[in-house]
Amino acid sequence: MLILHCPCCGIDADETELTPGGTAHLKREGPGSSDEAFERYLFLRENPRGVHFERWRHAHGCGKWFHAARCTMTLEVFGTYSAQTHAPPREILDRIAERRPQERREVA
Amino acid sequence: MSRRLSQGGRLIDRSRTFHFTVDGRRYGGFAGDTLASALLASNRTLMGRSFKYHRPRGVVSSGAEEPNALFGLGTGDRFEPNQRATMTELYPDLTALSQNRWPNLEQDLGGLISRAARVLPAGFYYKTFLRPRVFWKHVYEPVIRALAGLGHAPAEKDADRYEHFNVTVDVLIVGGGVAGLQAARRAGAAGLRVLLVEQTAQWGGRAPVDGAVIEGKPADAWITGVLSELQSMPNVHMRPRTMGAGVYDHGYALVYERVTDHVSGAQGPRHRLWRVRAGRILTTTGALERPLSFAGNDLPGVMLAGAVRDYVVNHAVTPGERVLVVTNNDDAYRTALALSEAGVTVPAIVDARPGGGGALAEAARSAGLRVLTGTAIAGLSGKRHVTGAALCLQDGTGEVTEQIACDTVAMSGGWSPVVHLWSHCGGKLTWDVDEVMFRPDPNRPPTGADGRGFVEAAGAANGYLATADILGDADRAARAVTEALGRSLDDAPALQAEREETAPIRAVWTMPEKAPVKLREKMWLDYQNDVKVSDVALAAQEGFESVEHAKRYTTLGMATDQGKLSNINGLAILADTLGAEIPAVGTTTFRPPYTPISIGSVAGEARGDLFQPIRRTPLHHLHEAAGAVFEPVGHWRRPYVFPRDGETVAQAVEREILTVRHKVGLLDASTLGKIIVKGPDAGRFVDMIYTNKMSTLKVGRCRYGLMCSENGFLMDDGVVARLDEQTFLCHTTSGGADHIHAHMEDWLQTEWWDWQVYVANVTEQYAQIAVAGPKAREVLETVGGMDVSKDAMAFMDWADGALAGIPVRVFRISFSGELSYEIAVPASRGEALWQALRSAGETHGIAPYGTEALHVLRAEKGLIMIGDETDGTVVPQDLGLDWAISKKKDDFIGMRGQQRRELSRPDRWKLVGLETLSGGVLPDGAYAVEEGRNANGQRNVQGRVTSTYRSPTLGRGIAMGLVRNGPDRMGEVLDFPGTDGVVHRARIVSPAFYDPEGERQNV
Amino acid sequence: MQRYSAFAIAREALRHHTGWQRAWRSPEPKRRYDTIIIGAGGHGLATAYWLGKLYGIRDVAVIEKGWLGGGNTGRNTTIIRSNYLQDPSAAIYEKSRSLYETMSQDINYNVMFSPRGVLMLAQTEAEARGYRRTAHANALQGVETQFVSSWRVKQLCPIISLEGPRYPVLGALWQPRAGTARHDAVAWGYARACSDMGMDIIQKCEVTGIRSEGGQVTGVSTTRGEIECDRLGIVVAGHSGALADMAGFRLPIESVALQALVSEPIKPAMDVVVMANTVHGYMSQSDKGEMVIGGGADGYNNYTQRGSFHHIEETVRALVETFPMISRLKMLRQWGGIVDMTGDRSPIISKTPLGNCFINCGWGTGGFKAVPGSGWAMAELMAKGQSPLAEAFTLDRFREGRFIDESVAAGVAH
Amino acid sequence: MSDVATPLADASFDGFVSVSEAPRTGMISLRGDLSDTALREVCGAVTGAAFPASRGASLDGSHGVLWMAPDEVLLLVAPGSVPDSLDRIGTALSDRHHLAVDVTDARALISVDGLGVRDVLAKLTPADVSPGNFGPGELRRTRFAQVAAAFWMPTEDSARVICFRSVATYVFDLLCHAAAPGGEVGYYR
Repeated sequence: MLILHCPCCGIDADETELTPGGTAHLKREGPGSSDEAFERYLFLRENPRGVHFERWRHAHGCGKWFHAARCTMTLEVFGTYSAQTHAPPREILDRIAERRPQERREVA
Repeated sequence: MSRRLSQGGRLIDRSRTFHFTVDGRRYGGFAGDTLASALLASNRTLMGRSFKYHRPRGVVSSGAEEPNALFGLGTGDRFEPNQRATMTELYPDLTALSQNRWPNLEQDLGGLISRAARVLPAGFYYKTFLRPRVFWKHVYEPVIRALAGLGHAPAEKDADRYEHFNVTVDVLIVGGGVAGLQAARRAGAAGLRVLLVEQTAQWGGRAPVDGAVIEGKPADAWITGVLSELQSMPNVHMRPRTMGAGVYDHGYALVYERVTDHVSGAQGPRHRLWRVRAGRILTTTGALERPLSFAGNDLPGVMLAGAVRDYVVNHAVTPGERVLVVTNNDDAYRTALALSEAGVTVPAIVDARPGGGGALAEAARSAGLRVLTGTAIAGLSGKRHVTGAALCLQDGTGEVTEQIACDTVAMSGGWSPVVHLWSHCGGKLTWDVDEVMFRPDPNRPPTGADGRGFVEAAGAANGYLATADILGDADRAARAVTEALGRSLDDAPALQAEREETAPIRAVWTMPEKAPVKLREKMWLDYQNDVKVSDVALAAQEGFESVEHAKRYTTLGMATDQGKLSNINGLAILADTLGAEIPAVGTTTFRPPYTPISIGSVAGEARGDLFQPIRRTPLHHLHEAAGAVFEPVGHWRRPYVFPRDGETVAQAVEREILTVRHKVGLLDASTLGKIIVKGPDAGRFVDMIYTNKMSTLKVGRCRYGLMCSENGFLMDDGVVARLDEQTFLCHTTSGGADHIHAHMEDWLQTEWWDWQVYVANVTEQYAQIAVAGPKAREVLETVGGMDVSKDAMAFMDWADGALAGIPVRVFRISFSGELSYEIAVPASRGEALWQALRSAGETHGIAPYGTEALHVLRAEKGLIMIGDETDGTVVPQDLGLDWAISKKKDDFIGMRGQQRRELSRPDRWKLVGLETLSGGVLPDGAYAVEEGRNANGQRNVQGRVTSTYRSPTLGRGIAMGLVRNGPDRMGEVLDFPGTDGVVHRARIVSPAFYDPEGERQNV
Repeated sequence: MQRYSAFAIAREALRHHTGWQRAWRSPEPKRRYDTIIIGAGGHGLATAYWLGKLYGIRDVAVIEKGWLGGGNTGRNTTIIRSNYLQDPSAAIYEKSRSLYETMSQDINYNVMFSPRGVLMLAQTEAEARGYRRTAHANALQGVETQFVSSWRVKQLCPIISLEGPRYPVLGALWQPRAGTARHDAVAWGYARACSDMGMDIIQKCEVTGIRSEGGQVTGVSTTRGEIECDRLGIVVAGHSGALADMAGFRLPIESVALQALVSEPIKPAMDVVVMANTVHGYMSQSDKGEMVIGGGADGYNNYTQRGSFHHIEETVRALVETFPMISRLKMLRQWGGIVDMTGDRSPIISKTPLGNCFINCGWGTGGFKAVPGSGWAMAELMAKGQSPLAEAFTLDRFREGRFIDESVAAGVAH
Repeated sequence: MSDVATPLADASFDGFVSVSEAPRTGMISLRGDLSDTALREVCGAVTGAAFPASRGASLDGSHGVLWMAPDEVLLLVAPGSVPDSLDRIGTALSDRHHLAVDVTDARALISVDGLGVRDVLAKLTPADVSPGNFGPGELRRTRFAQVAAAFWMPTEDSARVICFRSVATYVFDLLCHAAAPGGEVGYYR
């Protein structure tokens, strides 16, 4: 049972207040994009065994979307942050690097 | 015989006698007894039958680990199978039934199976019952199933109620023994929010029974003191009869409170399942004693030494007159001493250790007890109960050295820390060779959201068995937890507790060490599932070397006690057989719950009316009064039809349809989603959300729009009204409102967050009533208050106003093909308007209609219905809705998806109307076949029915369907085989069956 | 191989069962094999079995990171059915179901296939329509199902409550020849049969790399050394992403936790499998007498094999409503498994960008029922380069939008 | 008005705490820039209550401002004054991007009163309702069993619960089940 801090309203939200939204920082591909690019956008996922940047909505709370950096092997949470970003913020990446020096990370 | 002792019993109240019934026989016991102690006190030692061989079983333990003494408790709608007698507090008129026997516990025919035990080794069923094939289903399996299982299934609906309770605490302490009490005391003093739970009704655990002396006081006195201290702390909560059931990620724990199990006929919930969110979890869950593996160790009369001590000290019950004690460690000597103090004969203490025990052994000798060292049990005599034991040398192969008469054997194979909760979330264990136990590995705890360990084990649960060490470890753990939570703990002097010098335990996995297979076949590891030492050895021999394989092959540890008694012994045997070290073999995974919890408590309050929310429209009560038949639509309840006296549902539906076609009908459309989209960028936004060009919609007008998923498939549809330059009102399907609202918020918050748009879901603010039929306008004019004439309000116009003095918004839209107005009114005024419309329409024969009539009406018009014509794989182009897909826009959600090869294929299945040649109704969901079969031998198909009804308006069956290249094949006849063998033939026609020009709605 | 039979047991009993041989050898890996299958779960072992049986390819190693059958094969709720809507699904699941019928005899190992029948309850009008449609499709697909009345449902499963205050049972899709089997036995029986054909089953051997040259796999690096091969099959469920990574391609897959639980054993109370998809729960009674219960999956990426308890609560409340008598039973044990969800929730049995490397994954919540059929199709694909059963389940279908979507018939849960 | 129907028809229940439908209250959902003084002022003007901080419930009797989200507040006003309030908001914020809608009839408002109110809430919501973490002056949006709900505490031993109108009966029944005699938990003393 996850407990994630909602950066929008400041609540430590129980998982039952949240709705998961899948991988974060996907770049939308619209008309004109190649079949490969569109497939990557809709289907191909990193599905990492490690840190996953993902979307959550505080659906039974303030209703806002936010992002979380979470390890899929231990469920350790490296932080939550604004959904209005195209890439994880520096301090999150630093925290991951500090706690998981061995973790390989290509950053969008 | 087992009996009640004339004095003593720290837990029982001899002044309160309770009567209870087992298998129809009446017994008596005292307040404070458990069902097990009361039965023992009444010399009833046969308490169950084993699972596989139906062997006679007596109670072996005094606690949660009991595998044998299981009963069906209660009767009727309060009957519950598989209740542990050891955990069942006695209450007046308790009724119990023994299990897994026929005709009765004493003479169980199933018992004959044990005679064939020789040919029923581990996994025998994988090797036989192979032929003839049909026999498995019809002969073997039914017999096996009938013999398996334990208690009987409850027959009635549960009469009790259950509930959940959510708490957030700093530290959850599981286990109310001295370690838990001391840790709670320290953590409480540090100001932490503490929840301390204990699965039994008593605090203090084993210390009082073991005669511990703390701070110079007897344990009981010390405990009383600590309890009052804890009760005075407002930040400490204590719950007896409450078990830590499971530990989950991020500090979540399930705690199971048995609120009224111990009282008969109490009001209030039976069980309360606590959902605890804890900063840290401290397990002071104690340790469980291990049986010893010697031949015949499953006979009634063979018990754990600690359990024997419990019954003597707690309940003043002795399980026998001559109790032989057998052990590999010092603790069992306490049992011998307790027995002899109680005046029970202990013929001998059989100690497998050549050197024997420490101070306690000395005490035993000086109490005149006979101690045999380096000795073991070679076998027991007795059929239904122990009558005697044959002794041998532990280091030998079992040559009998002596016979001793006894009616009870108290055994101790050492103690195993209860590490379940530590392990549930991934905490690792380490094997302690000296103490012969798995204990929590402090370096590999389960980790939480912060990446640090969130479970701490203390006391016996952490591998400490001496009271002084236990209390010291509790202090340590309390400090560790407190500091982990960022608090500090002032130093307190370590507690003093008496400690006797002990001799080390000896690892004894079989008695004797070199026992031949003949003896090993009689050594039970898992009492309930009848798994023996020889079975585990067989598994290893056949290559089931991983502990998981061995467990699953032999069923060791898979009984209702989940291996609490058998796991360590079993894997020691496995390691021994494989010539491996115990840690190399490892343990099986511990899974929640610690002991079984009622399924009712997991469901909590969610049953009957509270099973799931029912969403009611503002007009619900009127529909109920009108005798509507309701249909679930998501969580909504919508009137399906309003049958009148003597009408069948079908007749009522026909009447409602004809009413709309010829007179006027009323529909509760309140469930339709209503979402307001407002802002400078609102037009731009709706252009992305809809396939249509919505930004060009004029204020005061309505337009039908389509929404697709990014994949391109049609997701939802509805009418959009433009309220003002910056504001759109988007109607969605009934099921779609919440989903579409979330969909819009998603795009606005996470993709186009710089766009200035706000959305609000106002679905429930309004009751929405459709007035449809040729007389609709007259009805509204009778009600009065607005000009609803054709000139004032043309088709697809909307206007604000008042009807019958009630503020309304009227949309001139139609889903029936008739002249129709949809009226939105504040929910609190919905009933008033509905009544006003009904009375105004009486002269016109107005009547309410339900969803089924609605569906037929739209089908007669060839209008699609989301969920009927669409199923998540259909694009708007398939439905001939190309007109609703803007060619001017360079992007909308779903546009790119629709450009993919499969979705833009020319030969996709497309929407058509279908008319049976017979005039009858096509079967729902039927497929149109074509010649030949595919590579997998399946019949080729070219289309399917999506909606099919009998049209009362047209007097015949009509259907809509998707057919390959359908629109280009008008007039063609297709075959639709039904599941009844009949082939239905239907002609492809236009889906607009009725009033194709739409003249009726445009008057 | 030592034949199993009642007679064999009686014979061994005379010598106290000391004469039983290992069910499968556990050899050291050779330097090279004709074919390597990564993953000794049900699907991997079935693939190896059919490679040997149908195509005489027996120079095969099945490499397993942990213990054979230790993944989802040993964690699922053992339901076997083939009442699927879409042609490709119905084809492979029906093939699988029919292979289950004779599996015990084929491999001389009792996998306890019990064709007790599966009921999928229709509890809303939409669901009833979906199942009527499925029944029509099944009739043309050669799958024996029928849409039965609620009266018949009660007859087949007396403990069911037809009158939920929410979702009265309107009828059900009934597949009489569907059922359950003993999951561990399927893996053990196949392993024994493969070992008997001379194949090497190598447990506790983790693949650390996949070596390739010019678009062809040449071998794998493992914790027990380098092993060469001419053909590679990746059949590793939850580890597919990692293996695909090693082979240099990405999968349309996300891994989530799916949970199940069992009650304490009770005497026989239900003789069919019941699935209630509207409320997300399904239940059957094992031969031991436990009620075996499963439900919906978590919605977030997870490899811990632990799920969120509120999903257990949702499942249990649904089943208490459907079977009121279970309220007073006790939950004995709950556990989780990791399932691979593809973009359309249907599996992948496909060639890969590497010419001689094939992958079988993405079974989501439905893998166990497919084991023999999946192995059959995978073996055919690896041996012949194409398989009618596998044809639709290619890796590139997502790019083209060629989905195999079963959720449309509400038959979502497994 | 006699023909105005409230979601629960003034239902009430007496358990170890009492549960009853609260008097009809006008509700306006307002979305906009909450840091904007004009917005804060008009909120004060129509409710007579101060503007709350994040997650705050600022009330003056039965009127007030509830902080719902970083860009949303819920205004509680007299039922009759909703149209006028909407006009005043519209005027005050005419040149600003905002959205104000009447949600009076979209919601139900339930009172829970008596000692043990926190125990009753804790049976239904995962939120931490312990005194140190939540109390008068705060608003919590969360879930009650299976539906969305929000609540605040006018006093130490009373709470107001807001939910959607369509599930008013469900939430009311939940509260009754939780408050039923014999269900006392005695956790929050």
